Amino acid sequence: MNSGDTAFVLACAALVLLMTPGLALFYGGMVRSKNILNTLMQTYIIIALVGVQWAVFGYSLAFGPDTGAGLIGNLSYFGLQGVGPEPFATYSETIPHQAFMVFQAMFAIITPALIVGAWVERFKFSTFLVFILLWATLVYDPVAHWVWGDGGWLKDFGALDFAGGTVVHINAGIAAFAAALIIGRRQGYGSEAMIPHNLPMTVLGAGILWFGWFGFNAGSALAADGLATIAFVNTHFATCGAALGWMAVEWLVRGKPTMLGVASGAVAGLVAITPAAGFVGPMSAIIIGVLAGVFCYLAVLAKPKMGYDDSLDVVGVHMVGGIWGALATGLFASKAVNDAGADGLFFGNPALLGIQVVAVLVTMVYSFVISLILFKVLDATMGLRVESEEEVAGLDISAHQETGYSL
Amino acid sequence: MNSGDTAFVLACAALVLLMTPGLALFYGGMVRSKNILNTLMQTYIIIALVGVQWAVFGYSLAFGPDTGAGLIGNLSYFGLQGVGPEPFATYSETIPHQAFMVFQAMFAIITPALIVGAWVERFKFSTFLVFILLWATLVYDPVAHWVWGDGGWLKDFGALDFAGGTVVHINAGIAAFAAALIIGRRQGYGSEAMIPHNLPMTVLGAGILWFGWFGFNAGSALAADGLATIAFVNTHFATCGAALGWMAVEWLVRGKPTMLGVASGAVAGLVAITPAAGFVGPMSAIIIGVLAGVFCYLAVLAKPKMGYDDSLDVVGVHMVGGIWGALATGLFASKAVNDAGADGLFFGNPALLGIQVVAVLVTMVYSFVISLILFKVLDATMGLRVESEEEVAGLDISAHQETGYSL
Amino acid sequence: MNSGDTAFVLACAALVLLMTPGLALFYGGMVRSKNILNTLMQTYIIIALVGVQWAVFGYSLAFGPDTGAGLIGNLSYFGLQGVGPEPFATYSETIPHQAFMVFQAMFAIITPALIVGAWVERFKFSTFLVFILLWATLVYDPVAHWVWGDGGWLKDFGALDFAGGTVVHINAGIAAFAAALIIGRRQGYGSEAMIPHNLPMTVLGAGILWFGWFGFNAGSALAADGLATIAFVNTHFATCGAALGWMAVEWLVRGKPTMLGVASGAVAGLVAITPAAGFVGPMSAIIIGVLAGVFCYLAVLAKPKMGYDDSLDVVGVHMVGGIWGALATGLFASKAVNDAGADGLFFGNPALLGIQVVAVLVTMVYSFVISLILFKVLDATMGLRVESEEEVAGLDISAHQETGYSL
Amino acid sequence: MKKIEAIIQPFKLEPVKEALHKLSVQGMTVTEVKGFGRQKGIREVYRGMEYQVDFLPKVKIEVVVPEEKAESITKAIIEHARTGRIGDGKIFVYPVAEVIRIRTGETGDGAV
Amino acid sequence: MKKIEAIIQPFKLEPVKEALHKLSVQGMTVTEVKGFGRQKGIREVYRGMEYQVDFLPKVKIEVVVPEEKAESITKAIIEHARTGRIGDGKIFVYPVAEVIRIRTGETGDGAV
Amino acid sequence: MKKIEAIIQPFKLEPVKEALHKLSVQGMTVTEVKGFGRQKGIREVYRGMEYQVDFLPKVKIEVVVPEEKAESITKAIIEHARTGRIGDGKIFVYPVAEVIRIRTGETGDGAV
Ligand SMILES: Nc1ncnc2c1ncn2[C@@H]1O[C@H](COP(=O)(O)OP(=O)(O)O)[C@@H](O)[C@H]1O
Ligand SMILES: Nc1ncnc2c1ncn2[C@@H]1O[C@H](COP(=O)(O)OP(=O)(O)O)[C@@H](O)[C@H]1O
Ligand SMILES: Nc1ncnc2c1ncn2[C@@H]1O[C@H](COP(=O)(O)OP(=O)(O)O)[C@@H](O)[C@H]1O
Repeated sequence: MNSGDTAFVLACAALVLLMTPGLALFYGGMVRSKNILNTLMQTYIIIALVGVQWAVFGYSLAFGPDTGAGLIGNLSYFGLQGVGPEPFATYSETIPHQAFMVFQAMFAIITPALIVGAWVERFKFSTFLVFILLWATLVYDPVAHWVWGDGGWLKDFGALDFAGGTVVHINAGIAAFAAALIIGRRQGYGSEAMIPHNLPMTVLGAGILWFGWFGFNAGSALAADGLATIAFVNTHFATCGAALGWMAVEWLVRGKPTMLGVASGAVAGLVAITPAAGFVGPMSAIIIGVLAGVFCYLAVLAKPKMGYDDSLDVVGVHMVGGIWGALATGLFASKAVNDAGADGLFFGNPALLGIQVVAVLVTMVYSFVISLILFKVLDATMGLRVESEEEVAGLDISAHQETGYSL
Repeated sequence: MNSGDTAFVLACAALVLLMTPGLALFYGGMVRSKNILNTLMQTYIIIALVGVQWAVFGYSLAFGPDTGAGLIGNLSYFGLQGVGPEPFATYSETIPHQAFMVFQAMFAIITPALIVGAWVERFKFSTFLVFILLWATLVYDPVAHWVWGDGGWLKDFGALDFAGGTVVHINAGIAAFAAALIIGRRQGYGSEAMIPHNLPMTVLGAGILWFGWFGFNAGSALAADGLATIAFVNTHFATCGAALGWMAVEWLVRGKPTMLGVASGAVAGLVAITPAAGFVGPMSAIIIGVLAGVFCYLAVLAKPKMGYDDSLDVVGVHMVGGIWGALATGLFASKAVNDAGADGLFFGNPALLGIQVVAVLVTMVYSFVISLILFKVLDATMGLRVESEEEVAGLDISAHQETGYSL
Repeated sequence: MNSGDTAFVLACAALVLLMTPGLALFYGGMVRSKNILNTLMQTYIIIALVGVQWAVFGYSLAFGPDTGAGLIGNLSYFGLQGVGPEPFATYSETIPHQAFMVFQAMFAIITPALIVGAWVERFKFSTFLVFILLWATLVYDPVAHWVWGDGGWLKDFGALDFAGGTVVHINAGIAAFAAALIIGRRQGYGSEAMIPHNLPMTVLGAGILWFGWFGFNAGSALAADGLATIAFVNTHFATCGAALGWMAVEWLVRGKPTMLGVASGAVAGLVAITPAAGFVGPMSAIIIGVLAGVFCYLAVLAKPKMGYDDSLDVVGVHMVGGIWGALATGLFASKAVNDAGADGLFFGNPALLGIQVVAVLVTMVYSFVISLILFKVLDATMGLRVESEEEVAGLDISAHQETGYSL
Repeated sequence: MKKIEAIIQPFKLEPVKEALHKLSVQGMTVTEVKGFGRQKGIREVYRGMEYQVDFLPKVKIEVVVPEEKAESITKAIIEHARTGRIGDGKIFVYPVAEVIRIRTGETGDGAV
Repeated sequence: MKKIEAIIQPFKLEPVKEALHKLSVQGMTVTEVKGFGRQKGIREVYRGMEYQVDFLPKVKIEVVVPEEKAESITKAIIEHARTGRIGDGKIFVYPVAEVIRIRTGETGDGAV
Repeated sequence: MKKIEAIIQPFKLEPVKEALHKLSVQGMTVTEVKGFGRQKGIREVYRGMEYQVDFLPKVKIEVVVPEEKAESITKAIIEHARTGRIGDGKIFVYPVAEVIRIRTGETGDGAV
């Protein structure tokens, strides 16, 4: 056991936890003020709900001993039995097994929280709780097992995903797409102005996400070493690049740079560098970032034309950014940076790109299909949307009998 | 000296410092907008005031060499003389003595800041300053010495308090009770609506508290090791449980889950797990958390019937949560988790529960009596409350000539 | 390489990154609501812009091998070539070279961001971008090289600047002075009330700055050791002292203590202790802090009489606080605290004070002259100010087509 | 000239504005107000304390129009602001003594 | 019909509302306004810069009532809004030409 | 008595207030309103979605004055609120039936 590594991973776990309250602000600022508390509430209660799920059985499904086919872990860690303060060499020799487990808990929490942005301002709270519990169990846990779990089939297949581009962002992004399709548009979408009620809140959220993401990406090295440093550095510079990229393309297309654009661009960059963070050099990171800003902006521009109402652009930012990041890993990865990784297309190895494409497609199909089924079943049983008047009055009052502000 | 441990404790000290600004937001969001700055001001100035007090003589009283009876430290560390960058083995062999001292400074700061919630919207600022200085010196420093100081009598007595359930939460909670009794209710309490002016601010505060509390509890291990990890893990899962517990019982009792409830539940869970964090297993932590949510919600429900105006429920959350946590430590503690601890009732040792009860009662009686005396003396000399018109106009204008918002 | 040191420096880098979003809030709360997004935008885009500049050539100019005269680094680290995950002993033997580089990146970012406070509410966004890029390159990078770079002439000269009092605060403060002189006053300055639109935002910003500054100062030790602890402790107590100092003198002069005063005082204390953090004892730190609060308050009081409109008092807080801190280092530094430092006047060595004065003056003259030239050139070419109507309408709408709040 | 003042549900502002615009009303002034009336208030709960909020958010539209247009405008407002549920609001009509356009100094019908 | 408009201290809203409710006033509309008057303003200080804020927060209550009720209502407002200190505010009474309830189309006394 | 109601640009509030003060107007009431008129609205863009905001921030000043002062006050408002650009706003004058000072019960000219 190494105290430096342990200190680092615990600090990173705290940083990743903070990302979810940061995300709550990022999302919360973009909704109308009548729905601010419901938006925050969904994000916060996911911490609690998925937190307990993880301790009871989620960790075991994702990181427990493989059941055989590389698809899921077994229940031998049920209730965290056997997950103690000693290191578990399979995942890391230098930190307590519990430290690894709780670091991963934060990932399991933020992933479903990302989806929230697609359905805010209309999703029924009780149904939401059931959906999250099922999705965490049936989608997140298996996919995490495939990519990161001991014996997971995608890991063995050679896909590179340093800190969760596939498991976290593509996974959540495509579920958000399913959500937007099935739950439908907000009343007045397209005709009424749906203006962010508090952009400084969104901007603060983006700042906290940036800060916390260092824990997400660098912490994924599971040690305070050169690799963690590489991931940290790439995270920073890709994000810088993406904020500039989004700003530049928006300036060109619309004539003005916007604060929401810069904040969104930063998040797009954080998303895109996630899978690549430990495999690429810093100049590659900047390029990945700049292009993430450009691609995600264009995706967001395209949304209104497509007709679905993904309220806060989870698809445009997390799915598109995540896909770009996974592919970019296949392009820019270099063994000169990390010899535990692989070379990408630009370093002479086209095979990696193919592997990345497969990993992306498999995750997208799996997550989309299961999400769709869950939504359909819940629609038929509990109902997905609040009543029309409740939506008009706002979910803060109708679902929680509270109001956000009384200034 | 160990760099990993030092890195960890310094990072944790920074996290605990951040809790006080987090608390300021948590409290600030719940007051009316005319008192927001005064609420923030009280919290922030405590950092400064108790900070200086700690450096000059507070640390010496709490952690200086015992004067003999286990009641208080002597003044040999006056002005931090002899508290240097080398480790002081009595408290930790692996981190600088100053690191221990500054980590403890953050505890000394947040404890009186917790009391603020009881008297906001009416307490006279100059009297407040004097009260805080006296309370920190006459209540916090001795009680910290009893429980954590070398030679402190409660430490030797065998009471378990991992990170400050007794010293911090019960201590502050009962002082808040004294404050509410003596200072009296806000004008219009019970008749006027006193609605939180900015719940998103409160929610952000809760998020920051959660984040910072990892430093509070895990840092109390004073090393980046298995024990710190255990404390970190328990902190997280207890808090998750408590948010769910409060939400569930509120949903049952009132028909709707609320965001303020979830935020309050999370804080209740953080409070309750504090004394137990390094002594119990993760499933016990979840149970402790869920029940903390339930008990604190019921305590908060009972307040209006009791007739005192503890404005922001310091009693209901910190005192009740703290007592539950101290007793729960007596129930759920297990040597299998931490053999430097003890077994609790559920692990075959009823004696511990008795010890915990004594520790709780002693702290409550001492803190209550001294607080009461302080309030009475200050009432007779400086006056406790602002003038009636000042209260109506709001303390931001009347005490500070500022207004919080000009949107 | 040491994992504890690496963990520490990476965590500190994240903390220093967070300071810039904290600064955005600190500044943002003080402007009028029509300019909130533009203020945040300027701060955030600096992270991105200077971040990329640093990776491409800024780091090389500041910390690359000296070109010979101690004035600037050469371009051998262009594109971060040769800056890898192994330690580079010249700067630190125990952490990756990239960790040092990215920690320094955060300093390069926040320094120009500090200047923003001088010109908010009227500076043209496109000109602003160009100015920042030029200033970072022509002012920050050289000055950082002089003081911290290997072979930098001020370093060899014996000036003490632990964490950047000269490089960061005086440097930015005097540039802010140039800005205020050339850009001119806001319309209505002196006649209209220009009241902070959201002081709780400013207060939160101050809290985040306090938190992040632990990374700034303690991280400058580049190791998790006794020296880092000393810097951490001094940072905390000086800030406590400064908040009290500002409050006390404001109470005396104006009759009421204010929240904005306490927040400003805290920042003044953080600024003043920055150069001294690793060289003085904790009681000296308190004195430095208290006097920083007093001096900066008086400087801020004097501004209206001087007639220039440094909107958010960058001069009064950062320049004055920075100068005081640099001189205070010459007074209070002690080899008993850090034998790699020097003794100050109060410890029998008047020479140090002279050296500090020279370092301050050189920085001020250089930064002022270059800033002035840049402003003059940009004024003649791109124009410095927005149109009068744009200023009246607010820069959020006129420069970004967004509004901050829609509550 | 008459001033027509309508207190309506906030979400009816857009349709009413559109309707008036179609009647070539060139200007109007809108204020956020709180209304107390037959419509029952909202129950809010904070930490178990229940508050009855009697004042509900409404929007007040003020439009000054030539006498002869008053009726058609009133009708249009009724039509577009009505939901049929309690709380739809009221229209009040007041006499106006004089109207001036600040920019030009025009008065009377030409000023609105 | 008359419109009674009262500019009062914000903390007097509750008691005035209660009083009117007892007089069986069924509806009223409230606006947050800022008042300038004899009452002296507030001095605010930000980083040593002093600003005199002349406009103080007030609340405007508007209630449209049948002619015959106007006096008793005016009296009730005076009684419940008065503190006796400068800044208590004013009551203005205006003629009303017409009243319509949007929901039902009722007009006149029945509409309020 | 007359009520003069002026809808003006927000940044003209200070000069208008000063002007009225010089005419020894002792009190006025100000409301933040949103105006729709000939002045074209603002285009806002959020993540590529464009919204046309038609309602622009305006300030409404209400001042109740003795008949004989109405004209000079109206003139003063026009003079100090005018920029000459579209959107300068309007002045409406209404009859007032009664005026009461709450603090003293004074009525008529003495009450304002
Ligand atoms: N007498 C009145 N004077 C002024 N405003 C009134 C009056 N009566 C009702 N209002 C306004 O009209 C709104 C709607 O009235 P309410 O009685 O709730 O429903 P309805 O208009 O359907 O009868 C109220 O919220 C209030 O703003
Ligand atoms: N002539 C007026 N026209 C409109 N509103 C007025 C007028 N005079 C006073 N007010 C309003 O009444 C409020 C109270 O007036 P003020 O002169 O301060 O005290 P008092 O009502 O006790 O004489 C003011 O803040 C303003 O809102
Ligand atoms: N008929 C009207 N009734 C009420 N308010 C009006 C009317 N016409 C204009 N206004 C108000 O006056 C403001 C300015 O009007 P606008 O047509 O934009 O410019 P101008 O006053 O220069 O003609 C509007 O924003 C609106 O608040």
